[in-house]
Amino acid sequence: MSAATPAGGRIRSAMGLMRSFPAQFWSRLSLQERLALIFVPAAIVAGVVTVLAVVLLGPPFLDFLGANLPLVRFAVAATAILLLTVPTAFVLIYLELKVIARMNLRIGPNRVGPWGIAMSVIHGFKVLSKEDFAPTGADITVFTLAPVVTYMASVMTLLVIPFAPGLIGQDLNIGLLYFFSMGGLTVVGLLMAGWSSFNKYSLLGGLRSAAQIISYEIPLTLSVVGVIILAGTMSMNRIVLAQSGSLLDWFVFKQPLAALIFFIAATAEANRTPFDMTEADSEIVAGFATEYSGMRFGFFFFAEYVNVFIVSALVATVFFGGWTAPFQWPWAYNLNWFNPWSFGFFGWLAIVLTVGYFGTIFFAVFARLFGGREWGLWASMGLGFLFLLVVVAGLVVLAGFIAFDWVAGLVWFMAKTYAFVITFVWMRATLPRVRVDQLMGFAWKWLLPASLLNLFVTATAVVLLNR
Amino acid sequence: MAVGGREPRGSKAAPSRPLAPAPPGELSVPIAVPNTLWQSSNPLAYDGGRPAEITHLREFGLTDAGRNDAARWGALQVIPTNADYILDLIRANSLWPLLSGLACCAFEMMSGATSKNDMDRWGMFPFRASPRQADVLIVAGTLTTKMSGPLIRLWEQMPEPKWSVALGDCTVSGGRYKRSYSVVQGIDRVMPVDVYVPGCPPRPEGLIYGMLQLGQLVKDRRGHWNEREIGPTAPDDI
Amino acid sequence: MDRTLKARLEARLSDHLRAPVYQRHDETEIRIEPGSVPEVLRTLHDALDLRFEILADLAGVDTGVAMQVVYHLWSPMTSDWLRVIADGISRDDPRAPSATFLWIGAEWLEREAYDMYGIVFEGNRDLRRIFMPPDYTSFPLRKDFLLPDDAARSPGAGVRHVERAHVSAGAADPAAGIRRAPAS
Amino acid sequence: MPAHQHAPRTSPARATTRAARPHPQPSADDASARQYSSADDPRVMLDRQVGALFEPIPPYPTRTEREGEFYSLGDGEMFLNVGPHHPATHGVLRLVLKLSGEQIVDVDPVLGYLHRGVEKICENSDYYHVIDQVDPLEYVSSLFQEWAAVLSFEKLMDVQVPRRAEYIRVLSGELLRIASHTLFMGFLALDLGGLTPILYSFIERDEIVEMLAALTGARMLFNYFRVGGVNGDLNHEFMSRLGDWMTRAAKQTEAQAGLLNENEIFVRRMRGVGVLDRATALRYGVTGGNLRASGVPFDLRRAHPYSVYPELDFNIPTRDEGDSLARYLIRVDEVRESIKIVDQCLHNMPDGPVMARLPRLIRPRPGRAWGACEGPRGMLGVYTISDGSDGPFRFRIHDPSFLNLETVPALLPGNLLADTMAVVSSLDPVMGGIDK
Repeated sequence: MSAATPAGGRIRSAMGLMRSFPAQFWSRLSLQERLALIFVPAAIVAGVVTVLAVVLLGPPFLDFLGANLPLVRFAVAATAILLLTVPTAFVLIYLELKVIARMNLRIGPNRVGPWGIAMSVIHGFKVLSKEDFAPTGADITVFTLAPVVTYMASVMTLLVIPFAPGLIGQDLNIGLLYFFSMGGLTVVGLLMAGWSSFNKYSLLGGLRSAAQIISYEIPLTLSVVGVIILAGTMSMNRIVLAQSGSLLDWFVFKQPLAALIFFIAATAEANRTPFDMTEADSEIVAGFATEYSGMRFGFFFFAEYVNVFIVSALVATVFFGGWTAPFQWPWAYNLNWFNPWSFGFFGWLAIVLTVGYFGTIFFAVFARLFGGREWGLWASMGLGFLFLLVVVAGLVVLAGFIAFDWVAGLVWFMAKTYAFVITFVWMRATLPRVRVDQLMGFAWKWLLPASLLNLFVTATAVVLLNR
Repeated sequence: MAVGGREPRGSKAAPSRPLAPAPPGELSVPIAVPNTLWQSSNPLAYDGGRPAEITHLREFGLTDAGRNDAARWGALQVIPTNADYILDLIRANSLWPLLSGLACCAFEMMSGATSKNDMDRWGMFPFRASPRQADVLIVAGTLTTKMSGPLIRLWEQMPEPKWSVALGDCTVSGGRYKRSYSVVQGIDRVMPVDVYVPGCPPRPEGLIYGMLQLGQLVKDRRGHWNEREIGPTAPDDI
Repeated sequence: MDRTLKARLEARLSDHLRAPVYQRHDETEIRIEPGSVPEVLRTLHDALDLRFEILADLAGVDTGVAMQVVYHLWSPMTSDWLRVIADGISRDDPRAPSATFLWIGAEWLEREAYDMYGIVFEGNRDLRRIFMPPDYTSFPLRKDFLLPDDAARSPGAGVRHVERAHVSAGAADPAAGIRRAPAS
Repeated sequence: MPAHQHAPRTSPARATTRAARPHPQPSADDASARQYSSADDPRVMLDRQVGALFEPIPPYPTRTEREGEFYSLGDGEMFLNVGPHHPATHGVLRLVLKLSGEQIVDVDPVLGYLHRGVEKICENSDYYHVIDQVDPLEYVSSLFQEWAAVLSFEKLMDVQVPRRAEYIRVLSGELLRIASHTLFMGFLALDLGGLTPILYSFIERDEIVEMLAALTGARMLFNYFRVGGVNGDLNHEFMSRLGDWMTRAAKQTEAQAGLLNENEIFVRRMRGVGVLDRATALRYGVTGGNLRASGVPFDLRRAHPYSVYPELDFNIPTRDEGDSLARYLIRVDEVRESIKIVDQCLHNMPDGPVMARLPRLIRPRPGRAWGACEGPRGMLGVYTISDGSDGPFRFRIHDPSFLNLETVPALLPGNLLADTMAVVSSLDPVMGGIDK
């Protein structure tokens, strides 16, 4: 490329710009020396600080934790949910890539991992490793905080969602209220992003999201008031319990209008097609995220998919029975005759090795025979091992499903939630986008009266029937 | 109607010249159209015919700073060079193009992304509308002098690491418009190019092959982060 | 070839015609002075036996001797295209009346003719360059504007202004990289 | 890191040249309205420079009345620069919008980002090269641009084209019209936010383009028509592909149109948006489907017949609404008509030569000729002046999209930002033809 240019001279003159002592010293070091110079002092300092902190602050800190168990529980739940969001977002992104591709008569990603299952992870890491800068003229503090606010608002919302009996971050008695207030916080992040980007497209996107979410919060909240009346509580857990029994106890059959309103308003709340005004590709380039790159964009990207998951989970929880099974299922068999400790360590080792070895070979034969292309020996062995893991994991889940009601609840919950996730993806592949005035008009002229009507009818019915 | 409101100067004196090919070697007299709309000698109007400032690479190119990234990263160059041994493997599989088409080739580019030739199979599908989130600038179509300024700004708005693919003859060299008065004779005169895909226009398979070559290039260049050039890649004496 | 059209045109526009009406294939052609363009176009558009209500094209032409503005019109009353040539516009100070009073769409066509030939259309309220950048100073479709094949003889010396921005890296003066025309 | 990295771009020399220019219009530079203590504060300079970079206000005095009117902001208005790179402007169109909130007050389209100087190049080429050079103008449907050119040249040369060649021209042209309209439907949906229709469009378009590639040898820029005929006769691969496609073409088209026609969101976004009434359309010189959607049955295939269209049986669909939805539905109807024409061409195709007997070197007598044909977007015209040499003396290209696009400043004001895409997309501009 630079055939005609004296490259060496260029480099020297460029280095001459910073011919100060530290830079000169640094440039003479080899790679290993540089690494050592960075990491060894850092490791020493970190070790000393850790030891000091443990020795000095450890006992009082443990005492403090012991005295505040709810706080500990909250912190653990928040951390667990924060960690949960990342794989959730990856799964959803892959799902969206693949499902939309199928609806477009395409194949979709199929190169990284079998059927491209690692593609969303690759995309995620790539986005995280991009250059991350704030544009000239941006308000850098707000610009940096905006994705954090959006992401944290999404994550905090997950705290009150009951995944399974007993598997809930915090069973607040005002769970739904908490959910709506936290969901409303998302818009603050989007507005911050739109305002601080120094870009008119971003500004329009931010303002659109503000207007949209404010409008749709009202029918969204009003539509669940009927459910609250019926269940007599705002705790998510107890709303689920109020629907336990059979399919007919689900609130979707008692409140069909509310369920419809809730679903539509929740689509707008999650900024999904056909209400994705805030990042309308063909109008305002990427909306509030126009100026975002790298990790900050990644946060927005993740938050969007976490939001989709949350909204689906909420629809499933409030109207479709949450983790309860649609029909009476005689689970919770007593598996006490099975005592895993009786095998001993070597017994387990033998079982694992035998099952692993023969299972891998068994599935590798299938991979070799039925693989779509010429698999090599090691490739088919690896694929066989993967198959084995999948089968074993499936068996373990099945055992858990039979033995523990929280596993069964989790399975039912996830099945319902992902059904709605796929509905959202389907809508995205199918529908065009509405215009911003149609969006607002729909919220105020149709959804709001309908939700009020629903509320009125529900309240009247409850009063009349209880009397 | 006229905003300048100035009298035409010396217009009647110039005789109209009949059409005849000028003898070889003779210097034609430049045309001066005396009208009141604008005066080319007026320095306030239209820069007085000076070169446009739409390419703000000029000062940058004169400073020599863009030729090497060492000045940018300074003491921290350890991190990009070595992290890239791993990250480039990831990047090679996730090349998001910028949704930007200039002319005819844009249709073949889109065709490459659609059902029949599905670029998404290699993770190249999410055409980003904003340059901030794109990895690859596929310059699809004729680049005119008027468009080169916006194109360079797009290129500069893309965050590192970024690559560019020149799609089509016009983009690679000017192609069938090489003689034209308003076409840049190859985009490597104004910005760097990683992969050239010739053809007028190339088939979508050509673009996909070029993108796969780009992925290979990304892997091949691992660890050579600071040797990249970020300015034009054409030799100076073209 | 519509013979009756010729008669109708001669009847209506006899004072404006610079040359006899010329007909070939499915085209009828009249030549007028640039000064009478508004009146002729108005007549052609409004007269009930002409009704040329679609402006098919407006083009500038540089014959090397003079400039022309050529209008192509279509009418439901005839099977011919009508070509109106406003002939004899000075090359040094080209001016012609605008047709935007009849067809708003002529505005951009006139801007294009201005951009390519420098013809100033009087009455067009938005006469700017439309294709070339606003700081461009030549008129590329004129016959004395030569393509870079004949770079040395063209007014821009064959150098396009984008390329001037990228001078050879060794030169401190940006202007040093520009190739000049030989001074023979 | 960011500041460090951007350092070379914010050189003080640039800032001063920007600031030294007279800025006659009140700018929408709200960044510079921030209060800083000193005028020498670098942040002030930065703001000024950034404002100058991102505001679309031209850095020179306004040249015309209209420009001065447009580039002065009223109360609460702002400029929004859409393009030349924007996902929904079909290439490199740039629209400077003057907005009040999201409502459009005024539009100033800026063209020329794809001006390639084709007319000048054609005047320096011979007649064979011209046909090749005009291909990339209407790059979605390049055969029609060739058609207009060869019509004009044939008038100059007094050539009689063989009937089989005419039928082949009509056949390939109508196929390409279907491809173009199909793409139009997809892009319209894409601009309204629907992801899938464009992919279905491209399936059809790819199939048609591949069969034309079998006929002509190229996928997009065909270079197939010749003065006095076409470059080659129908071949087996083309006919077999075409036969396959014809068995399902009508059904496929209906299915694809059904994706959008019955979509409530789509219809509501298109109906009543960007209404172009009959008189305005004529005053703007709009042609093609856009004019027929306004109620004027002007189609050169019937209005000024050329080729073998008088022998073929088809309708000219018109609609009276003149809004974006009508412009869309007209295209759907035209696809149906085109399928009929293709069917008739296949049945009526005569035998015979596909080229007239012509000298190897084309050198028409001095004269002028205007050839026009009906492309998918309207009337494509070519005005050729011959001076007796082997290349045109003046080669004028008239593109319909140019005048169709000119209506945008009349259609948009009063609508919302989102309607920009609906309206511009429904006019179906192709920037290659507009910018030449």
